[in-house]
Amino acid sequence: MNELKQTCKDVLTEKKARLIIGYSEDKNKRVKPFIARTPEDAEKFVFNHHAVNNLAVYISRFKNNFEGKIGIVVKGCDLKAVTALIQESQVKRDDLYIIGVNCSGVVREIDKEFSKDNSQIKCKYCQTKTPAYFDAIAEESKEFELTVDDQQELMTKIEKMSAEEKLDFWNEQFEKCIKCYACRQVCPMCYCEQCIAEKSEPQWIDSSATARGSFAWNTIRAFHMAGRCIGCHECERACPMDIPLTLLTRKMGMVASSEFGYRHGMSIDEPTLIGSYSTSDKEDFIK
Amino acid sequence: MKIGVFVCHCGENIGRTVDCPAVSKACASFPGVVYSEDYKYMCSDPGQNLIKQAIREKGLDAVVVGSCSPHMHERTFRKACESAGINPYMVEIANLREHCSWIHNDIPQATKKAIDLMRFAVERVKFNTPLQTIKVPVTKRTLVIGGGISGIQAALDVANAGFEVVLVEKEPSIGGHMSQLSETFPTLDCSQCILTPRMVEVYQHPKIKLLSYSEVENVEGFIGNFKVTIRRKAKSVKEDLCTGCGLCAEKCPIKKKAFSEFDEGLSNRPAIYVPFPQAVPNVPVIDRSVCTYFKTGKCEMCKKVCGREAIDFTQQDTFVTEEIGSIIVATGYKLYSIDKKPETSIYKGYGEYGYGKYKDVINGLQFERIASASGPTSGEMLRPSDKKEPKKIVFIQCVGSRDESKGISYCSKICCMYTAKHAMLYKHKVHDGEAYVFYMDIRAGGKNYDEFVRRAIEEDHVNYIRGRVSKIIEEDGKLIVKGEDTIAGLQVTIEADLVVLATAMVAQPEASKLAQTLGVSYDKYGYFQEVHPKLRPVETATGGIFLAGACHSPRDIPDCVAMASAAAAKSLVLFGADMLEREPIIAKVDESTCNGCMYCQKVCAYNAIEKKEIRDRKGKLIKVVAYVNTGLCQGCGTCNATCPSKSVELTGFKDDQIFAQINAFAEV
Amino acid sequence: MEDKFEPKIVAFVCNWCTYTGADLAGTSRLKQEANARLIRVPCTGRIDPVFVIKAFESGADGVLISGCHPGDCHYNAGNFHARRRWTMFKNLLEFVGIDSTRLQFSWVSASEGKKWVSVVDGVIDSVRAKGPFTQYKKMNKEIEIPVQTGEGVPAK
Amino acid sequence: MEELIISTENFKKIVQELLGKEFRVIGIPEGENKYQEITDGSKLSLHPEAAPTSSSFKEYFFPKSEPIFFYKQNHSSVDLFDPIEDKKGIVVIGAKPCDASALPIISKVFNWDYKDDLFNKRYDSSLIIGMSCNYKDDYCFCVSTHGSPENTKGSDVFLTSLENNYFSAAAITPKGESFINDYVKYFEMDEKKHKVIERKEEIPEHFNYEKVKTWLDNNFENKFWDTAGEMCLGCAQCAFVCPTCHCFDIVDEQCSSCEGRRAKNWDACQFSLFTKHASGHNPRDNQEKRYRQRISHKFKYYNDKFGEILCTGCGRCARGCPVSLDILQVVEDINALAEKS
Repeated sequence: MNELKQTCKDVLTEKKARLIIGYSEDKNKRVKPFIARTPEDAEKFVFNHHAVNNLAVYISRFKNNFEGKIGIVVKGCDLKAVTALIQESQVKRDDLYIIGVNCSGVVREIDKEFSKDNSQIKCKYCQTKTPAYFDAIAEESKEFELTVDDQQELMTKIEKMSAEEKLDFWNEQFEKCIKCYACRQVCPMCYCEQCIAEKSEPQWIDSSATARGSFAWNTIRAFHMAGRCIGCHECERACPMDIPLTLLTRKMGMVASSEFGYRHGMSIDEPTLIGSYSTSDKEDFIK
Repeated sequence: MKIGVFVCHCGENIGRTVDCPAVSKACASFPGVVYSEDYKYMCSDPGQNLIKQAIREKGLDAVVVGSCSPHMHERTFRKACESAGINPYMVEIANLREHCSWIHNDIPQATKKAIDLMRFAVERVKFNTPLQTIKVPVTKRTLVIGGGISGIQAALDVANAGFEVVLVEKEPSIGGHMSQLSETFPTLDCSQCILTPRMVEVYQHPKIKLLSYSEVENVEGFIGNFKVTIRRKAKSVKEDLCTGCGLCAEKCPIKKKAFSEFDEGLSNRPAIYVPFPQAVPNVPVIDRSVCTYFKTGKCEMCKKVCGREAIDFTQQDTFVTEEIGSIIVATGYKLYSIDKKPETSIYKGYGEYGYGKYKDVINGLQFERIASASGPTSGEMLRPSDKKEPKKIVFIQCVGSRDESKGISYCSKICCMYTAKHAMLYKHKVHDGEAYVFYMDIRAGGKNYDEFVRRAIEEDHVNYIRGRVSKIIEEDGKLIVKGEDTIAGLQVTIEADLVVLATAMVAQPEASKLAQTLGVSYDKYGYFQEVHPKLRPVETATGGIFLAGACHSPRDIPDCVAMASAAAAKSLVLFGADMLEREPIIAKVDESTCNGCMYCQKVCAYNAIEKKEIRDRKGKLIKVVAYVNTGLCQGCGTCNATCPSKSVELTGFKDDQIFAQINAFAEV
Repeated sequence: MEDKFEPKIVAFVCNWCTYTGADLAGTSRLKQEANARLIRVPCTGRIDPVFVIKAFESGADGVLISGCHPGDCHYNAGNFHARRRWTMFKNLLEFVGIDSTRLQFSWVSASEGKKWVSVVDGVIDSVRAKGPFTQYKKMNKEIEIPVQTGEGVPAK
Repeated sequence: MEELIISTENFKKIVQELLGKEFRVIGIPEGENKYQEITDGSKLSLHPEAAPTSSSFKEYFFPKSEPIFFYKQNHSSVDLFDPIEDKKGIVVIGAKPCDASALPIISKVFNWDYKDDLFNKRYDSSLIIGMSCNYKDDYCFCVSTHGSPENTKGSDVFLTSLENNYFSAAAITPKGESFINDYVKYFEMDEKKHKVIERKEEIPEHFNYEKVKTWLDNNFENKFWDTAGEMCLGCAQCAFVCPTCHCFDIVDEQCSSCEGRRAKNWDACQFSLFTKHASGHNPRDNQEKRYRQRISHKFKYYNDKFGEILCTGCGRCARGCPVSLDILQVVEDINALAEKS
């Protein structure tokens, strides 16, 4: 813990970054995002099982405004978002000072203690406990065992359904949607100044939270994540209506890797899935 | 908006299955339609006048015509409307013929569909916007890359039309492979004799700037407005001072070190050399890889003997940039060399024919040099190993070509002809000699081509054997050629003195690199890719870049010359006007909402999209956005569909236009 | 005719290959069913997946997307990019319950008038067999004028 | 009138009758944590100690999306059609004080210069049965916003939980009185004198509203705002689960080229689009300003205009916030600042 505080302190004292996005604890011991601008602020930094947020979402706040580097505390999984943002030219690697933390899993329900069962789905099949690259690393790794990936069951259950059953299932889910756009706002990859959902003249997606409006929004959002979602599961965590959004994004991810062997956010110079092609891409579905 | 609707009967063609008056009546009730009319032939003069009149009298802002396919008469109706004072892009065509009346029998059904199609067009036109054709200025200069016969022809054609040409050749002299040839089929006239005058003409032409021993380094810009950087390799000789007396070459101490590229390695040349006597320009270059001075720092013989003090060992590569309007690529070909290849190469080689191992197994170009009066044997038919006259000679066709297993599936096209020519030349010089040709098929399509081959067989008694050669082994000065005669069904063994391999034509090894510099596509062999195999065979997908000669595919001299002239013509078409006019169907970026994710750039096949920095007065960066180069954009709209924030739109096919059609579908 | 279900099909076709192929089918007087309505775009690369959603919102029972064969794209690579996009989108739609009969794809070149006919008729038949897309039509209900007041009293 | 009590069992019977009489009954079914339409009286649950639902029941009075009218465009005219109105009256059962008290608060904005029939029709024909609350967590602060776990504001009938599944029922409004009379057969006198279930912990007053208000009055420009909402991501989770947030957007939606509807949809001040002008100019051009607006509207502007605090202290916005931005702590900080000055 001190290690993180110390690292961040140094970074700010030595002006390696003009500010650092990290986690702090409020008086109810709730871990939340926090920006440190002075070495004193850095004292407030914490990292533990409750540091769920993917802080990469804040990077686009500083887009085109990098007088001095932006420091950011990232877990291994969050780093994929940073990489992806670089791939999609939203930020330059040089404009960031990346403080990696070894993560040993984060909670699902923030007001409960971390445990096998109270851990984010992504942690259950986590491959990136340690960030792939960083400018500084804090927190020595604590081991934690991967538990069963219970989302898979639901995934396969849905895949087995008939088309009609699937559509009914999803309509039931989407009808809960209140178009609060929490899924979009927490998503580090949703950096558009104007979301397609806000594009009027012409109206691309009904802004009403009607059956058709919600269906359109949620499917198109998932499609915009195709080959771009880095699987931080923030959307589902943020959804106040408990819509299992990551089923969609994860499905997209599965297709991307099965059809094109592609995973987003793995390498800065890798061409993106959408935006590149191979003449030998599969096309068995085309007559 | 006031919309006028015009339904064409196309005589009986639409009228037979579509109730046109009913369609016109239905359209009259669409919101926005103020005038609706049907007529027998809308494309006829009276028909067009009907439209013009309605535009004037009813003050229409937009017109929808229900007629044949837009591919037929869209232009006609646009022109008509323009002449009546409304923007041509405020006209929409509903395809009532090809897509309706001609493909359906049931009149009520067809009529309903026709009404739907009209509604689509009416709803769409409500969102059309007046567009102006785009005008781009044109720099009327052509860059020709490659100084072979194709490059020469293209350069001369453009220059003779009165436009400046920059001709870039990577070798010390222009002339290319043609200058190496002895005679040419099917007329057997001397290659040098017909080529040299052209080379000189190029050199002396006031409109042609010849940059020999140079290579294209970088290309920026777009059709009509390229900026090309050219590397001028150091010749170590001051061109302006050199008179081409040739004394330096004469006195150069190293005679035996370097193989002559021009003689395909059958002779040697000094370190300072001109490739061949008729070289243009007739200025020597120093091959620094062999020159004693550059190796040891001593010698300087050439410098000493040169009266004009033209030798300059300190010379460095220099760079020149040229403003160019069009580019003609004529980089030509190389011969497939058959010796063993590295695993990585797509070409597998022909170890079994012993090329490079047996001195008397040579390729077509080497034979040309032997047969050539200016060649190492001064035209005498002598074989490389012992300079004896070969009494038995074997020609093997399709070495490399048409052989997937050796990496090439295509036919090199010229080998049948030049082998026949070789055999003839041999027989004309060695009257008592025997010539054998192993072939797969004889492909002698072309004017007087088959006659030529017949002549070789019937008059010059060349023995044609249909079949492949499996192996060649050397035994006391003889080459034992083992093959089969598939017609007689026999194994044949010929004790030959000389074997000539008609090896495949392949693209220049650096071709793909150049293609990338130019931003044009190329196939897996490295041949440049035309934009359309039939209708646009000399154009590349990149506007203003054209192809000439064997850099596109194997072809003989007349084909190369024809293609070169075609490419020249394409350049001249471009130069026909001061301004380049283009359909205004291009992408536009909404900078206020663009995030600069540059997905549009990733999917653009024309490099038409660049990053653009937006800064405030003080120069502080506000944001980075995508920027569409109207000169390069071809209007496919892939960027539009890819843009996540919908900040790129394709004019003419805007999202609202398409949505309007989809919304209209709800009324179907 | 009235009582029999007739599917409504939207076809998004590229201008250079499929639209021209359909023209050829017309010029060759190849008869086909009248259920499909073509929307012409310059290139399959221009087709945004939202078009498909919109088509279903407009009451389509099936959507057909057709363009140039790979390698023949008038714009070099439009259809290659499109193909990737479709692989992703089609899988997504199947996952949320819009199966492959309702959204079909084909490559039809300018010379394949016959193929175009068989493709269109094929799509129409398979969608007809599948029946109307009632589930999606239900989703649209909220937007449509309520039937009860259909002809009813104009408001204030 | 003598105080009556009623058992949970009997209450379920009442629900059954209401359903028979074509009422929409809104409550929290057993085992659920969401207000929803009850279709079977026996499923009804009444748990004062239950945690607040993730969202309030405002959607039954002010739906997330509702049609204002439908239109049909003809060649040269437009026909308008009224939406079908739901004739059923709404009965909410077991509303927490922090939810019930929100209705009279937002009713004021819906009846200010323009009377919103869509809202009023539902509100007027409704009956709210509130229930005292025995829940407390870090997020609760009803007391600080002039409310309390026993606050009867907004309820027509108010239930206080007694031992062995009994509730004492008090009529707060005439409406409530007639309701009790209609179903009096299910109520009984409290002979046994059931004891009221005392709450384990009192909810403290976290801040002094008046102080906070005065500070807000004078500190529109204050560096406090630069960091207060800094981490807010600008989603509308807080607004949409809030019982008092009432902003809406009006949109036209096409279902075909000449048919469609005009609809009224939830909107929220945390969206960047909320104040974006057609010109592209946005007076609240960053999240900090938008967050100031949210706080100020709740604790100052609304009070200035309607004499009400636009917050009942339910704490939902904080419980659900993806970045754990806690309105209570923000207002506490303001309170601290206020005390300093």
